[in-house]
Amino acid sequence: MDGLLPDLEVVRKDFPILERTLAGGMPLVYLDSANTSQKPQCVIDAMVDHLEHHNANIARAMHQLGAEATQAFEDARDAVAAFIGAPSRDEVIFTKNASEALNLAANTLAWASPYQVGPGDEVVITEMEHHSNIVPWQLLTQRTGATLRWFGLTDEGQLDLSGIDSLITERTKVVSLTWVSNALGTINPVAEIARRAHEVGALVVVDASQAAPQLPVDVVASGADILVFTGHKVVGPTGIGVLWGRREVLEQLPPFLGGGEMIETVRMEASTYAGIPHKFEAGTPPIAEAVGLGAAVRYLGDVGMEAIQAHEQAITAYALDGLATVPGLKVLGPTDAALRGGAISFELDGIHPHDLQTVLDTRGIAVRAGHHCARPAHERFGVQSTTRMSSYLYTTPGEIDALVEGLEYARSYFRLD
Amino acid sequence: MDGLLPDLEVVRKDFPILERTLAGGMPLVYLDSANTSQKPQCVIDAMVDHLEHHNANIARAMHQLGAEATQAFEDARDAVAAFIGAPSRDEVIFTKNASEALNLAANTLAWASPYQVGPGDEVVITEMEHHSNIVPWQLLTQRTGATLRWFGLTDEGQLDLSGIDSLITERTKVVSLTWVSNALGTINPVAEIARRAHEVGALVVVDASQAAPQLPVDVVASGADILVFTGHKVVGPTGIGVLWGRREVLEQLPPFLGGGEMIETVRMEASTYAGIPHKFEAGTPPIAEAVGLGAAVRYLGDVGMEAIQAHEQAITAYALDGLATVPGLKVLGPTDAALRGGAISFELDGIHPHDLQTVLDTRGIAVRAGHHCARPAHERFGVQSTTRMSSYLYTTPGEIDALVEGLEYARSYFRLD
Amino acid sequence: MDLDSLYQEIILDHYKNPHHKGLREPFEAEVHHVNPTCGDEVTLRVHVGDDGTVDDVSYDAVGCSISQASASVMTDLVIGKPVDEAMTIHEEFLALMQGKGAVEPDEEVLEDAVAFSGVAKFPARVKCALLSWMAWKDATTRTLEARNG
Amino acid sequence: MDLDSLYQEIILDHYKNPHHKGLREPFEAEVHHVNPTCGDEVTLRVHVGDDGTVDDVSYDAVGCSISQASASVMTDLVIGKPVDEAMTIHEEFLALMQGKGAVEPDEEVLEDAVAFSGVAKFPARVKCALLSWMAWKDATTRTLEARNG
Ligand SMILES: Cc1ncc(COP(=O)(O)O)c(C=O)c1O
Ligand SMILES: Cc1ncc(COP(=O)(O)O)c(C=O)c1O
Repeated sequence: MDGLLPDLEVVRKDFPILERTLAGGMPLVYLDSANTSQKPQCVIDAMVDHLEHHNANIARAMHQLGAEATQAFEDARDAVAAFIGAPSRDEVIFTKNASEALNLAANTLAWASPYQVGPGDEVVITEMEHHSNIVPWQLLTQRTGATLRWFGLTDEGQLDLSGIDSLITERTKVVSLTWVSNALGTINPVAEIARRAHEVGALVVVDASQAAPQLPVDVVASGADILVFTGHKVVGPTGIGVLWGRREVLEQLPPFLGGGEMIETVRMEASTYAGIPHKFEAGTPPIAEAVGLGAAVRYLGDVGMEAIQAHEQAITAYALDGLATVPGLKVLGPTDAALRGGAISFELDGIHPHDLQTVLDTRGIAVRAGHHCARPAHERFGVQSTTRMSSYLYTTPGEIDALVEGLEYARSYFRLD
Repeated sequence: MDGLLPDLEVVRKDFPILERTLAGGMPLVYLDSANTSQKPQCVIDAMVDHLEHHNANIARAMHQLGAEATQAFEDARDAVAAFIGAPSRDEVIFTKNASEALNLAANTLAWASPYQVGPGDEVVITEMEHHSNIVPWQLLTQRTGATLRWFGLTDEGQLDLSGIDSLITERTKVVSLTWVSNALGTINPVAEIARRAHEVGALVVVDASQAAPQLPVDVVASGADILVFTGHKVVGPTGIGVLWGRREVLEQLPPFLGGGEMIETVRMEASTYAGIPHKFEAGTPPIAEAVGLGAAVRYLGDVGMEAIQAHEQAITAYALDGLATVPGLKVLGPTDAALRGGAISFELDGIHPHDLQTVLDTRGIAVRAGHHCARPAHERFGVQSTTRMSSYLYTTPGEIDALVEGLEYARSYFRLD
Repeated sequence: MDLDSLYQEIILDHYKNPHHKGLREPFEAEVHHVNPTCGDEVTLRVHVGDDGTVDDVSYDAVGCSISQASASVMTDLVIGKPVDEAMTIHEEFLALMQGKGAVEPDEEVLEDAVAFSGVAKFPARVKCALLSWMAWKDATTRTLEARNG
Repeated sequence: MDLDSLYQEIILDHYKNPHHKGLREPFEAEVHHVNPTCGDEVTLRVHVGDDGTVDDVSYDAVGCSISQASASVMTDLVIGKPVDEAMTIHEEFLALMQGKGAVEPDEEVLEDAVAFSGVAKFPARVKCALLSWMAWKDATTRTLEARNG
């Protein structure tokens, strides 16, 4: 099969969990990577080495362990900056996950700055956003008296751009959208939308939570002013996410959380704040997690993001073909693998996703059932929930075969033949 | 020496980093535990086991790995609830650190709820707070038009409670204070102050970042409405902190960050939110970190918090005695070990703390130099920075001896004799 | 992980032919419960007679076989019973579901609901089984509170 | 980690007897820089002549021996030099400090400042050595910007 990672078996060996067997001795078939990815040994080892040999607080601790920990933490910032093509390492802010990063953006936009959102202003999102890119903007617009608007979707699961000129207007202060949909798989034309948004002077926030694991990300080419992703989906640990922002924007936004590390001078009466990135990193940061994330993006870089993208596309195409053979199965979103990411949500006539998920689970196949934190996208297509398979760089065609067989088995178990 | 942990050598074996040698083959003498604590093997192993065998997203993932991860995460919540005597596990919220927890409190108090802080209201803190318990309240009062007031300090480094009745008044909406000072060591009478605050209907926030590692914490007895601490100081990992709140308070406060996991139903027009604790846990939480924190508080519980407190007091008393023998050395804060925690900040005539810290560092002794994120407390005593030694359950009297010798050496190196 | 222990005939029967489904009048309280992680929903009404009998429980629900069948079985069990007794059944069912497969169900009390024993071994599905039971308890509590206070 | 390589006699001399200390008039720009992690502070003024010469650099500082001595050495080096040349010295010193001990200092350019070579091997102290240099660059840049724009 064309496009697969040439060293797929070697890559799989890097991920210890893939050797696991589940109840009944079933080998694990992990098809839930859009939910969270598995971790290669090098990421786990980097964290263990840090905790066993270099653990200290950073910046403020000036002893040898402190210097080692600080170096390791800041090296991770360099690795992330390189991974996303950030013009400056100072533009890379560590958060706790993508959700916090999006809330950081939405919250700081509520407060005084050249970008402040106020009554009468509009924020534009899309109907295919993850809840984490919906609720923060609902809260922002509710709290500031601004209005939330959104792009609808076509029947094919694309953004409906036909009304773009009436949606993105002089009133638009922020356009926030996902690069790759976690529910529909759709890859959005972020650069094109960013161009339109910039014409009216709006700020562009890109949720790259599903893009960063799957595509080469170049923050400058993306057109984003702010771009976020989450560590645990790029083979990194939980507890860490990334917000990248253009220097001019980050420098002008007010601080988000207050506390240690984000200050310059604290007096009881008032305080001054550090420059970026520290201004946005209050408190002890996720240090061991940054070390793990640094190892993770270096690992992905070594495998090669182009190669990973090609692998994902090959697996996705193979999966779409396989799923098409299952009677009564309907895929949400684009059915052309070249137009989409590797998360495929589908319905299967006569079996509720929970039940399907359970049947697959008894065969060792891990998929997700529900609305995948994208309830509005499901509502748009009149479905309450779907089953979602999502692949990653360690996914084999054989695992897709196992899924398709599992679906056939579920149909026969529930007597649908 | 009375009060030391009977199994001190066994305890030390649990912490792999304590075997490390530093430049010049010097063994590590880690006296910076108030900054961050070292991690026992069981905490590291719990995280590794999770990442290698049970890693999955939680709640939303319903397959076997998801169920295991969810169980592990929620078990950690139970462990933390038990550790602090929380009446209900639902009152335990995982944050990214203590700073985020304090910001969660300060931010949600700015928005509509029975506890909302507005113009004319007052928030009371103290002059010995860590920056993370100052800046969030500065931001809150600046943004809402409320007034920030604070308890001053006595020359002995105690809270000056003489003016309590003019400080805590009908206008007071929030009293936020540290239980144990990270700079002065002072243990504050939180329950007494909470009683006074409750008389005027104020909400009490307790920063237990330094208390939780050192004392048995009973949230109910503390009198707190909200109490926070941070994972990395209780032998747990970075990337996780805890906010405990009384159910009634948490239920009435609005959500903080918006996104996945904290919702009930999301529609584009508006959303409804989950109950506690999930309402305050937006996005993928620090899962592996919770597993580590669970193992950490179980470890502390097994050693016994009373025993740890006794150990800390014995070491602190021994250290105070040793430091008193060094000419020109002046300790900030209480000089009676029974009245204080294990962080001891001091000045040494003729040597700047940075220089002292470097000399000690070349001998393998890790202490902290600076204002320890408590600049106002330093300013109160007319010092710009101090050197701080801080012990923990693995600290030996021999390490204190090494510190005292190191101080003597520094004095001779800088020709102060 | 034995599928047949989860999908017992009784459950599948209730799933295909749910009892007491549809929203009816009269009712004292209506509640809407959601399983936020998957989106399963139930709207449920209770009608409690002046004598303290559960006179009716009606509902509308979207969800999987387990959640649908559980609603159906629940209504069979509580309708016509005194509220106190119905609450006891609720407790019993809750204990069974949260027992991780270690609790022996009392068939006298739980009748068809014993078929859900297998669910307790599928931790991710326990919430599905409990959704309508929790909604019923909530609605009933509200009814009684409104009546007594 | 050789203490003597850090605390060279020259550094301790400058620490004990800092040159050009105290705030003086005239000046075009005054800046206040802080090392947020430890609280070391410097207030620094620059006076640049119309011919582009660094006519004076005056300062007030609290901090450790390294930061104090560094301020003293810096003023010795830049006062009286054309701004361009002073900026080159600044670059050279920065490169030395960030070189992790691998950069060979040019004694012609750096004079007494070569004594800070040892600091580069103490990563936590590099910020101390750079505090006043950064403040000087900031103040000078402001002065030139105000003059030219
Ligand atoms: C008293 C006190 N409060 C708050 C904090 C902040 O904790 P963190 O940096 O983990 O948010 C610390 C430690 O840095 C502390 O000592
Ligand atoms: C598109 C998208 N945005 C945001 C998120 C939120 O990421 P996290 O839960 O790590 O904050 C996710 C994943 O859950 C996602 O798929």
